[in-house]
Amino acid sequence: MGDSRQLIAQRAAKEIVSGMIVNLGIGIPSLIPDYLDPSNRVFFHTENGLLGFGPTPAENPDWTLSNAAGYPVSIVEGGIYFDSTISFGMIRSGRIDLAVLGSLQVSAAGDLANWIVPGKRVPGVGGAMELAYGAKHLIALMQHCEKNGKPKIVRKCTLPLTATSCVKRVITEMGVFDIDPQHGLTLTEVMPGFMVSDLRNHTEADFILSENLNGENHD
Amino acid sequence: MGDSRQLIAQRAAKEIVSGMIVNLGIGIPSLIPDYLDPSNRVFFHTENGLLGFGPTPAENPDWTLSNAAGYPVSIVEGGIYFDSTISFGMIRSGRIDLAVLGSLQVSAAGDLANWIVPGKRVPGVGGAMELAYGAKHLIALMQHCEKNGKPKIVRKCTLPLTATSCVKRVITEMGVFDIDPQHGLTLTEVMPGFMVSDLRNHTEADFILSENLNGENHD
Amino acid sequence: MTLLFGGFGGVGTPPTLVDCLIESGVKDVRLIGNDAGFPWIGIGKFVCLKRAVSLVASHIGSNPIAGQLMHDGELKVEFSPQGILNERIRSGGVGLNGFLTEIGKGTLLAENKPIVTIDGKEYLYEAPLTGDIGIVYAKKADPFGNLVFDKTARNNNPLIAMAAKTTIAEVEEIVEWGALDPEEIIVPGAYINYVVASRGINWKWIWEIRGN
Amino acid sequence: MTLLFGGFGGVGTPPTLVDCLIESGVKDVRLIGNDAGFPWIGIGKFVCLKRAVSLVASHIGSNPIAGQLMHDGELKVEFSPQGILNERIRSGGVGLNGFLTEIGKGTLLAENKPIVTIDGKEYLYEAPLTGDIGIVYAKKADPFGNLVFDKTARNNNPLIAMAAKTTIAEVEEIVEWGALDPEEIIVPGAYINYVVASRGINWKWIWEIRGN
Repeated sequence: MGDSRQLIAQRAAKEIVSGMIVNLGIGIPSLIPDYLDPSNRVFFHTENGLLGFGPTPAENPDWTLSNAAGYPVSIVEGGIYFDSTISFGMIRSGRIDLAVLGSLQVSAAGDLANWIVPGKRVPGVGGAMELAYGAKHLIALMQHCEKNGKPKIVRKCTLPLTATSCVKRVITEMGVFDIDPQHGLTLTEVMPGFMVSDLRNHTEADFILSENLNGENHD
Repeated sequence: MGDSRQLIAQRAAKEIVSGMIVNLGIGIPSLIPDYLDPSNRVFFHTENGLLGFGPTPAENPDWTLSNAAGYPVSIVEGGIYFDSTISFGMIRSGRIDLAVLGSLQVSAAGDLANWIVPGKRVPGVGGAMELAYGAKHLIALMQHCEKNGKPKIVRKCTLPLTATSCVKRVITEMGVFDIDPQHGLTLTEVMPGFMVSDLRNHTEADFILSENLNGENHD
Repeated sequence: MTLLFGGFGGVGTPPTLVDCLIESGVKDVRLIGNDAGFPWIGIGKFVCLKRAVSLVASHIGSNPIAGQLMHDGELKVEFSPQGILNERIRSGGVGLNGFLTEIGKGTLLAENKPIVTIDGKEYLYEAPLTGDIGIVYAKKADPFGNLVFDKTARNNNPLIAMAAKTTIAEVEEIVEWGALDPEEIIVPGAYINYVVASRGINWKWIWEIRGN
Repeated sequence: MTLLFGGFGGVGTPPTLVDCLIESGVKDVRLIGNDAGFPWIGIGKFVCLKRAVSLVASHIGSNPIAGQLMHDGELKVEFSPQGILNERIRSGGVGLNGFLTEIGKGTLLAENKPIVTIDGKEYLYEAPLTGDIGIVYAKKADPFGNLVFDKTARNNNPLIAMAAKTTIAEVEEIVEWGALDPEEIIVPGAYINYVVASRGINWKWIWEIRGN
């Protein structure tokens, strides 16, 4: 569903404020920039070696100026090129304010699985493990369920892990959850058109309701 | 004896040929450039972060362009600035063709002691351990004996080591020795004014004579 | 032969040197680099000829043929997290003997890796990587081999350049002594053994085929 | 407080920030940097006031007062080989957990260091270094904190900049957004928390006193 992917990206865009250093993963996160106020000064980081990239140029794309997926981008004022060790040094040492990653499964404890489906896709891990380890704040985006309806927010990940206890927030087309060691998984927002009961029915992990949750979504 | 220091430096200068990447330590090695043919293209490396330095400028020295001792230098065509990790990466990974270090003691096995005299000088090790470890070829320069006449080419170093089995050649005002694992310490040259017997009398370690040793210096 | 290649998804992989590699007939090559390129881009062209026996990389997602070769047992692939892979290459290049990290602990990639305990805490040991030959791509080189790069085509090339016994740089332009600003040189010529002029990119990028 | 300071024999140590440090009255500082400067140059000015309790450095040869304080037990000095020290700072700065090396094996500096055996071979473990505050000196900064350096005044400043929780850059010139060439920036602004304008060098260099 292309539409739910856009909804997730649109909601995730609200997490980004001016001044932030942000890394967006492939998949749904890459849709986020379309929903940002261009007047915000956000520094987007890409693993291949650029902090401060902007939109794909309308004309004359340059293959030597690209993002981690190999697609042409531009550079903003104050942007910098560097080699890949500096790029990941920045990630591991906590200079990325926010990483937004696509996900296959997230557990109630914040474990992330997003790099391999054994026997099917073995693309390799790329930079996901380091973003999960080092980003100050990590948000996972995913459609709430698999195509066959199986929940992706789970008690314990069944897919091989990317990293443990790293996800702080999960955004799906049905709702937004926070994860912290004290309270575990907490539903903080219900997306338009859904009720808390929908989330209960389609989420494997147990969760509590945030005090700030809008009452109208309760059943 | 200033004079013997100059003699050692003059002899050591013959070890340097065009195209080499060379690191000269403090003390006697720093006198070497005066004896080099300026038409040679030698790249001098300094630990603080410059490959390709030239003489102290005659006018307007610049404090931001200095050698590891903090004295102003110049930069040659093709010279490069870099940070200290690249500087030592270059050393450890074998990109320095020749390091010439001042020394306090050298053993017959090529062990080097040149950084500390316990209870007296504790300046710290600087970059000596890494040059000893990583340079492709290491030459130690020193006056043959201490002021009290005690030999400095010894069976086993009594001073704390900089590194083991690293010195390939020793140059003093009395002679030149090669050190290799197969033959041990070998006298290859006798400096003008000395005889082999002088070297026997002032060298603690046993040594053999090179086949190429000039016969006239034999007793 | 172990060959280190620069580039990230083919960007910064030297096209002319990859062709030389193919033309040379060399086989049974152990490859180390960020990824497997695309089947028609970068090192991917060589990988698809089945002349590599192994690959250390962070992913092979953009080259399905590499995935198939891995699946069929014709290409042994070792995955390393991307930044860890870069640091392993750097560790070899700067003459260190590997490092400790928490990245990857508790994951599949920790299997078979030595665990080192320091002050009661467990870390994974990551071994340095080096190679016989390194091939890199740069914008300009001077006669000493000093290199400057072009935007994101820099990526892992500076690390690759340091980690090989013999490094060959393919460059867009070879300039005179003194033509490069000593402040902007990224790789000192001390690391570069040979410089060759590039014949240019001879593949279509994915965005030229699919559109942006 | 652990303070990391940039500079090599005072070259590249931020003069204005050292004066701020002195004026601040801070004491019991744990220092990490290449050396102890000279008694009247760089960090040496602060060291001589006996307000540092410890120093991790590669040498203190240019500051005899630091040597005396060490001898008297007033300053605890840990010597690290120069390049190893730089790598320890870098290791902290890039979020790794230390590394293995053969440098220093069989010497005094190996004492008290953990030995790690990999494939039957013994290495020294070198721990990462980080600090609360880092002070560095650069030529120019833009409003993001991107830094460019001046010749050999770069030295260890890029590493120090990465390794502190809070890094303050003293610069000769603060320039506008977009005024720096993105290719020549050495330290990305992501590592810099504050930028201050330098009041300039306020000491005589050793070669100004002694002659060349």
